[in-house]
Amino acid sequence: MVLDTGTTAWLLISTALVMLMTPGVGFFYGGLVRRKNFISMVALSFIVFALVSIQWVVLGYSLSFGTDIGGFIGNLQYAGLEGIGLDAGDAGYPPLLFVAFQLVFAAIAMAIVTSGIAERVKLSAFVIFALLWTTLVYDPLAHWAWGGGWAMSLGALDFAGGTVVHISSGFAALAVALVIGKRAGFGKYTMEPHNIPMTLLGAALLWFGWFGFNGGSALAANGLAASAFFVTNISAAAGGLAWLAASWIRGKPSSLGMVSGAIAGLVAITPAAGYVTVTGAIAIGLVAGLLCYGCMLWRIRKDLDESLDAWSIHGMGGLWGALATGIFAVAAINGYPGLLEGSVSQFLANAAAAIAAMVYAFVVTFALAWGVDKVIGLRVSEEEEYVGLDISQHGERV
Amino acid sequence: MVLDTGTTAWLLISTALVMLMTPGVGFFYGGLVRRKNFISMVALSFIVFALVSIQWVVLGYSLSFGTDIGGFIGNLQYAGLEGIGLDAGDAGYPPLLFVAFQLVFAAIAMAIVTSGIAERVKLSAFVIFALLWTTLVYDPLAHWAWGGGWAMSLGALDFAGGTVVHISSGFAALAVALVIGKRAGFGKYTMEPHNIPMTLLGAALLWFGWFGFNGGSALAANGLAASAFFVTNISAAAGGLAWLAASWIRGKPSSLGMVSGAIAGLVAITPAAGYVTVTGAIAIGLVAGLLCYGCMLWRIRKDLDESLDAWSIHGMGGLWGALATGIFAVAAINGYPGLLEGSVSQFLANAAAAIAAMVYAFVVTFALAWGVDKVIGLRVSEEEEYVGLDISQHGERV
Amino acid sequence: MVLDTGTTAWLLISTALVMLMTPGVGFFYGGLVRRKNFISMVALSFIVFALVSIQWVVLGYSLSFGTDIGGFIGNLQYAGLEGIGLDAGDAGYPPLLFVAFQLVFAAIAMAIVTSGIAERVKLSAFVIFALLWTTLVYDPLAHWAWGGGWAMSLGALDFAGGTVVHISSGFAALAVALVIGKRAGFGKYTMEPHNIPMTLLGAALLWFGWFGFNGGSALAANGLAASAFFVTNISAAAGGLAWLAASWIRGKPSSLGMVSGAIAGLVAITPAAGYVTVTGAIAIGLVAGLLCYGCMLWRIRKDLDESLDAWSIHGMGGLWGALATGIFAVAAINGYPGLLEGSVSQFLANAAAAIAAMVYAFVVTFALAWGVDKVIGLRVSEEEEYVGLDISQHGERV
Amino acid sequence: MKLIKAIIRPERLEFVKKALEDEGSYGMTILEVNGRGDQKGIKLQYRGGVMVVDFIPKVMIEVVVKDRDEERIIRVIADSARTGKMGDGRIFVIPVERSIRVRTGEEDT
Amino acid sequence: MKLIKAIIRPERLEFVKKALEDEGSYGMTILEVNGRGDQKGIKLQYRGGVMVVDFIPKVMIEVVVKDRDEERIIRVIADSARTGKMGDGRIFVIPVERSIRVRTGEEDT
Amino acid sequence: MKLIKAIIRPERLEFVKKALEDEGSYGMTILEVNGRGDQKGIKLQYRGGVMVVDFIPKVMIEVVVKDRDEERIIRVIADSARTGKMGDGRIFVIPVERSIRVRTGEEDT
Ligand SMILES: Nc1ncnc2c1ncn2[C@@H]1O[C@H](COP(=O)(O)OP(=O)(O)O)[C@@H](O)[C@H]1O
Ligand SMILES: Nc1ncnc2c1ncn2[C@@H]1O[C@H](COP(=O)(O)OP(=O)(O)O)[C@@H](O)[C@H]1O
Ligand SMILES: Nc1ncnc2c1ncn2[C@@H]1O[C@H](COP(=O)(O)OP(=O)(O)O)[C@@H](O)[C@H]1O
Repeated sequence: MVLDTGTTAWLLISTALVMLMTPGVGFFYGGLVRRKNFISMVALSFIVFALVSIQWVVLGYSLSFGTDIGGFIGNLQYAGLEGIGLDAGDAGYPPLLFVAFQLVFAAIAMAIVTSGIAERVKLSAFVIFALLWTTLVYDPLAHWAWGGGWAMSLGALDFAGGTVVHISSGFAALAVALVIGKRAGFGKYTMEPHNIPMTLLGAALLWFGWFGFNGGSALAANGLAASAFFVTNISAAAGGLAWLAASWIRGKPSSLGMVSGAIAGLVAITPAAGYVTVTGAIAIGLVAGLLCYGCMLWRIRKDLDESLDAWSIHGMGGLWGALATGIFAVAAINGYPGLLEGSVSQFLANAAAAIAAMVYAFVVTFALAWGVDKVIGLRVSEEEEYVGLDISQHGERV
Repeated sequence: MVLDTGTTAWLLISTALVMLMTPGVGFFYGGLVRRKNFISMVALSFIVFALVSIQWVVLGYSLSFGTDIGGFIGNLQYAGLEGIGLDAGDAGYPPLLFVAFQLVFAAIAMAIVTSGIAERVKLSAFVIFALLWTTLVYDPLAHWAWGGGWAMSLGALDFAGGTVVHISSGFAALAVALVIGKRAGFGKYTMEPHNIPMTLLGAALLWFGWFGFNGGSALAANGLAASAFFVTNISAAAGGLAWLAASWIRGKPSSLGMVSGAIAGLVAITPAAGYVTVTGAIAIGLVAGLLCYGCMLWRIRKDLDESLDAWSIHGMGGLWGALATGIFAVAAINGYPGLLEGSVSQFLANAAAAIAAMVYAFVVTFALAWGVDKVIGLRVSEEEEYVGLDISQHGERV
Repeated sequence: MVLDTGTTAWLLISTALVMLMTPGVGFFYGGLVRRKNFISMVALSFIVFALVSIQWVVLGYSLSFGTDIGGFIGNLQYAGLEGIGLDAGDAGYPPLLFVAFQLVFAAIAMAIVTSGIAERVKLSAFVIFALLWTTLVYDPLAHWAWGGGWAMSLGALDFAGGTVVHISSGFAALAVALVIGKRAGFGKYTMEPHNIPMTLLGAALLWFGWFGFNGGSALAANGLAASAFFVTNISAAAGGLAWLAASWIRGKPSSLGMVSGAIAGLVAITPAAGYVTVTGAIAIGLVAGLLCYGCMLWRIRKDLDESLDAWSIHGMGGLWGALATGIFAVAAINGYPGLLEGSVSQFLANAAAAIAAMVYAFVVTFALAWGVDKVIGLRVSEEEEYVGLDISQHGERV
Repeated sequence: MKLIKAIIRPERLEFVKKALEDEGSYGMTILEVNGRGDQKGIKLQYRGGVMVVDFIPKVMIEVVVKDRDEERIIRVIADSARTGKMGDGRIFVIPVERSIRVRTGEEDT
Repeated sequence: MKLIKAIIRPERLEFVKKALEDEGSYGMTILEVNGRGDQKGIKLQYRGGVMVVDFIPKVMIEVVVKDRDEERIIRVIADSARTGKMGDGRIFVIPVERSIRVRTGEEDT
Repeated sequence: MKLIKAIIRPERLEFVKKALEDEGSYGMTILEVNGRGDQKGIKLQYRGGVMVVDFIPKVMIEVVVKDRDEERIIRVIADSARTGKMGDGRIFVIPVERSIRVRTGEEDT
C-alpha cells in the first residue's frame, strides 16, 4: 500500500500523546499520596515506562502480536522486532509505528497498577514484578483482544483498550494490594492527598493524552478518528459532572471528584470509542462517573487499601465500558450493532472477554505478587515506610 | 470531497492542543491567586470545560453554526448534533471534527472569564452563570463572526477568535467583576501571587496550545497554517519582550511581565494570524505588550478588582488585535488587504464588529451576572471568602 | 512540488512539541536550583525563547541557511525572512515551516546553556550574551552541519542536532561557567535540588517534546520519522535504566538519576536517530547513561561548578552521539553505513565535525562571556546572589 | 529581655511590620503557622450540614525586646494587628534570659 | 500561665486535637517542624551500607494554659500522642508572663 | 533546663548539626522561618532605585538542654554558625520548667 502521510502523522503524534500519559499517571498519583512518597510515585511511572519500552522490543510486541498460539499468546517471530519494516505496510503507515503506538499502551497499563502498592513497595521487588506482569498479564491480554487471540476470534470489541489496559490494570492493582497489605496506619488516621494541584495537573495531561489513546486507535486520520476523539471528550465531561454532582449531594463538590469522574468517563469510553454515538457516550460517561464513585465508597467502607483507586476507576470503569460497548454500539458508526440494536451476541462476546480478562488479571497478578513477595519481599520495612519511599528507596526528598 | 488525512490529522491535534489550554488557564490563574483559592481556580477550569462540552453538543454548536436567523443567531437544526457527519464534508475533513475544534474554543472563552470572579464566586451560582453566558454571550458572538451572522456578512475578519474568544471573555470578566464586587481586603493589603511557577507552567501550556488555536484555524495543513503558526510565535515573543522591557524601566523585569506580555501578543495576533506578515506580527505583538501593560496599570490605579486581568490582556489585547487585523492585513497572504494596503472598509468592518462584540459582551454579561446575583447570589459569604474557596466550596486544601 | 498535508501536519506539531521543550528545560533546571532561584531559571527559558525567536527572523535563519560563505556561515539573503514562501517548496511543505522548525532548535540550545550560569547571572548581561551566543556560536554551527557548511560538505551526519544543539550548548555551558566562576558557597555547603517533582515534570515535557525534535527531523511523515521516533524512545529508556542502575550500585537509585540518564540517552540518539537500528539505539543509550553519569561524577570531583550538568549530559552525551552515529549507522535505514558496516570515512567525518564544534563552541563562548564580563559584568553582586535571583533580578518570590 | 510571641492574621502582617519599623524596632522572626482560638474554628454552612474548618493559617511573629520596651511593643503590635473581629490573635510574653549575637559571639544586654 | 510546647508525630495530630477538644481546650497553634531525638535519626539499611535519615517531620503544638491546667493538659497530650515507639516526641513547659488578646487589647489572667 | 533558640543562616545548618553531634547533643527541632535583623533587610540597587528585601529565609533551631550544658551548647552553635558577616543570627535562652517524654510519660530532669 502507499504510505498515507496524514495517517502516519496522526499516529506519530498520538503515540507521543499517550507517552505523556505515563508521567501523567505519576503526577496524578503523586499528588494523592503523602508528601514523603511523592517522588516515589512519579519515579515509578518513569521507571515503568523505561522497563516496558525495553521489554516490548525484546519480547512483548511479539508475545502480543506474533502469530497466534492456541488463542492465548503470540509466538516469538517478532522478538527483538525482527522483520518489522519502515515501509507503508498493509495499512498505509509503517509497521514500526504500530509497534511504538502499542508500546505506550503497555507502559501506561503497568503505571496504573502502581496504585495498589503506593507508599509501601520495595523498588527492587517492583522492578521484577513489573517485568513479570507486563510479560505474563499484559501481553497475553493484548494478544487475546487485538493480536489474534480467542477474544478477537469471538468478535469481542475493544477499541482502545478498555479490557486490555483498564480492566487488566485495575484488577491487577486490587490483587497486588491484597498481597502487599495495607499501608501502616491505614484506617487509623487520615492519609490526605498532599498536593491536589499536582493531581489536577496529572488529570489534565491524561485528558489531553487520551485523545491520542482513543483517537489514535482508529489507526487512521479519518472520520472514525474524529468520532472516537469526540465521544472521548464527551464521556469525560459527563463522567466528571456526574461524580461532581454525586459528591455534591453527599457533601462538597471536590475537584478530585471532578477529575476522578472525568477519568472514569475516559476509561469507560475507551473500548467503545469507535463504535458509539455522542448520545451513547453521554450515557456511558454518566454511568461511569456514578458507578466508579460508588465503587470507591464501597472500597473505602470495606477498608480495602487499594490506595489510589485504580480498581474502582480503571477496573470497574473498564468493566462497565466493555459491557457498554456491547450495549451501545451502533452499526452506522463502524459496522457493529450492539444490544440496543438487537445484537445479543455482541453483548455476550464483550461480556465474556471482559470477565475472562478480569479473572485472568486478578488471579495471575495475585500469584505473581505472592511469588515475588515470598522470594524477595514486595514491601519495605516498617521503618522505611515510616520515613517514606522518597528517602528510603530513592534517597531524595521533596 | 475526498478526505484529506493530513488536514484531518492537523485538526485532530489542534483540537487536543486547544483543549489543554483550558487547564492551562486554570494553572495560570491558580498561581496568581492566594494559596487558599488555588484549587478553586483550577477546578473552575475543569468544570467549565465539562459544562461547555455538554452545552455545545446540546445547543451551542447549533446556535453558533446553525442556519442564520436575522444575522444574530443560528437555528436549532444541529441541536444534539443532529445530522453532523463523519465523512469528508465539503472541506476535506469530517464535519464532526469541526464541531470538536469549535467546542474547545467555547470552553476556553468561558474559562478566561473566571478572572473576574476569582477568589469569591459561589460555585453553584457560577455553574448557572456559566451555562447562561456560553449560551447567550459566546454562541451569538461565534455566530456573528463565523456562523453566517452580520459581522461575517459585513466582511469583518477574525481568523481565530480575537473578537469571539478574547474581546468577549475579557469584557465579560470586567462586567462580572463589577457585579460581584471587590475581594474582601482588596486595596487594603497586598494580594500576592502565591505560586508564580504554576503561572509560568500555565503560560507554557497556553503558548504551546496557541499553535493549535491559531494554526488550526487555517482549517487545513498548508502554507496558511504555517504562516499563522509562525506569526503567532513571533507576536508572542514581541509582546513578552515589550512588557518585560516596559516593566524593567519602571522597576524590575518580572517573569510575570514576560508571560503576561507573551499572552497579550498571542491574544492580539489571534484575529490577525491568517492575514498578516511576520513584520506585521512583530508590530502587533510589541503594541499589545505595551498597551496591555498600560491597561493593567490603569486598572490597578482605578482600584478595579478585575482580579487576574482578563480585561486588560484578553479584552484590550483582543480589541487591539481586531483593529490591527484591519490595519496590517496583507492581500498576498490570504487575499485580504488592510488599511496599510489602502482598504479603509476592511478596517471599518473590523472596528464595527469588535466594538459591537465589546458592547454586547459587556452589557449582556452584566445583566446575566446581575440576575444570577439577585436570584441566588453570585458571591460566597464573608466567612467563606476568608477561609478560601478551596475549603469552603470544594472541601479541599492545597 | 505538491504540498503534502501529512508532512506539513507533522512538521507543524513537531515544531510545537519542540517549542514546549524550552520551558521544559526551565522547569527541569528550576527544580534543581535552590528555591530562591526557581523563578529565575524558568524566566530565563522564556526570555531566551522570545529573544531567539526575534533574532532568528532578523538574522539567525539567514546566517544559518543562507547561501554558504566559505563553508563557515550563510549570507544575509534571508535576513528578515526575505523571500521565504508559503507554498509547497521543494520538499512538499512550506519553506516558512522549515524556518519555524529550525527556530525552536536555536531557542532550546540557548536555554540549555543557562545551566552554566545558574543562580548567579545578571539578567541584563545575560540578554546581551544570549544574543551574541546565538548569532556567533549557534548560527555558524547550524550552518556547518545543515546549511551547506564545511561539515555538511564533508559528509558528517547530524540527524537532529547532536552537534549543533547539544555539543554546542554543553561545551558553551562549561565555558561560561568557567568565566562566571563558582556560586558563592559552592563546595562549602550542599546545594540540594529544592523541588525534584518540578524537575521530573520538566523531564516529562522534554521526553515528550523530543519526539518532535528527532521524529520531526525526518522532515516528512514517513517510515524514517517512525524509525527516528522509535529509536529516540528506546535510547531514552536504555539511558535512564543505565544511569539508574549505576547510581543504585553506588548508593540509591535516585529519580534524578533516572531522568538524567533518559536525557543523556535522548541527547546521544539525537544525531543518530535517522541512521541507526533499534539495537544500535539501545547500545547508544546504555553507553550514554553510563558515560554521562561518569562525567557528572568527574565534574563534581573536580569541583567544577557547571551547575546543572549541561556539559556532562548535553556536551559529552552529544559528543558520544556524534561518534556513535559514525559507528552504528546502518545503510539499510537511510543509506549511510557507519564504522560497524566498514565505513571508516563516515566515522572520521563525524568525529571531525564533532570535535571542531566542541572546540569552536568552547573557545568562542569563552571569549564572548569574557568580553561581556569585562564590559558590563556577567555576575550579580554577592548580596544579590545571596538573596537569590528571583528577588534581585525579577522582584518576585516563589 | 522578653520574647513577644504574637499570633496574628496573615493579612495584617504588613501593617505590623510597618508599625514596628516606625517604632525603630527591626529585629524579628516570622513563622507560618496554623491556629485555632476561642472561636473553635470557622463554621461553614452547606446543604443543611455544617463543616468546621478548625485550623486557619496565621502568622507568628517573634520579637525579643528589652524589658523597658515590652509594653510599647505589645501595644504597637496589638494596635496594628487589630481588625476587631474574631480571630485577631494573641500575644504572649515569655522571659528571655540571654541573647547572643552569632556574628560576634557577644551577649546583648 | 504556661506555654506547653509539644513535639509529636504528625499522624497523631488528629488524636491530640480531639483529646484537647474533649477537655474543652480549643486555643492552640500548630507548626510544621523537623526533628531529631535520642534515637539519632532513623537508620536505613541498603546494599550493605547504612543511611541515616536524621531529621523526621514532626508537628509542634503550642498551647498556652493557665497554671492550674498545666498538669492536665500535659497528660492529655502525652496520652493521646503516644504510640510507645521511638520518636513519640517531647513536651516542654515554659513560663508565660502575660497573654494579650489582639482583638480587644485586653490581658487574660 | 533551658530552651536555646538559635536563628541562623540556612547554609550553616549542616555545620551546626555536625558540631552538635560532635558534642553528643542529638535532640533538636528545626523550623524554617523568615527573619529581619539589625541590618534592616538587604538593600539592592537597581536602575537608580533601591529595593529593600526585608525578610530573609533563616533556620530556627530549638534545643532544650540541661542547665549545665547551656554555655557549652551556645558556644558550639555560635561558633559553627558564624561567617562573620551581617545576618549571622541570634541565640536566645529561655527557661524551661519541665520536659516530658511522650513515649513513657516520664519527666526528664
Ligand atoms: N491558648 C492558646 N495557645 C496557643 N495559641 C493560641 C491560644 N489561643 C489562641 N491561640 C492562637 O491565636 C490565634 C487566634 O486566636 P483566636 O482565639 O481565634 O482569636 P480571638 O481571640 O480574636 O478570637 C489562634 O489561631 C491560635 O493560633
Ligand atoms: N533536646 C531536645 N530539644 C529540642 N527538641 C527535641 C529535643 N529532643 C527531642 N526533641 C524533639 O522531639 C522529637 C522526638 O524526639 P525523640 O527523641 O525522637 O522521641 P523519643 O523521646 O520518643 O525517642 C524530635 O524529633 C525533636 O523534634
Ligand atoms: N530582636 C529580635 N527578635 C527576634 N528575632 C530576631 C531579633 N533580631 C534578630 N532576629 C533574628 O535573627 C536573624 C539574624 O539577625 P541579624 O540582625 O540579621 O543578624 P546580625 O546580628 O548578624 O546582623 C534575623 O533574621 C531574625 O530572624
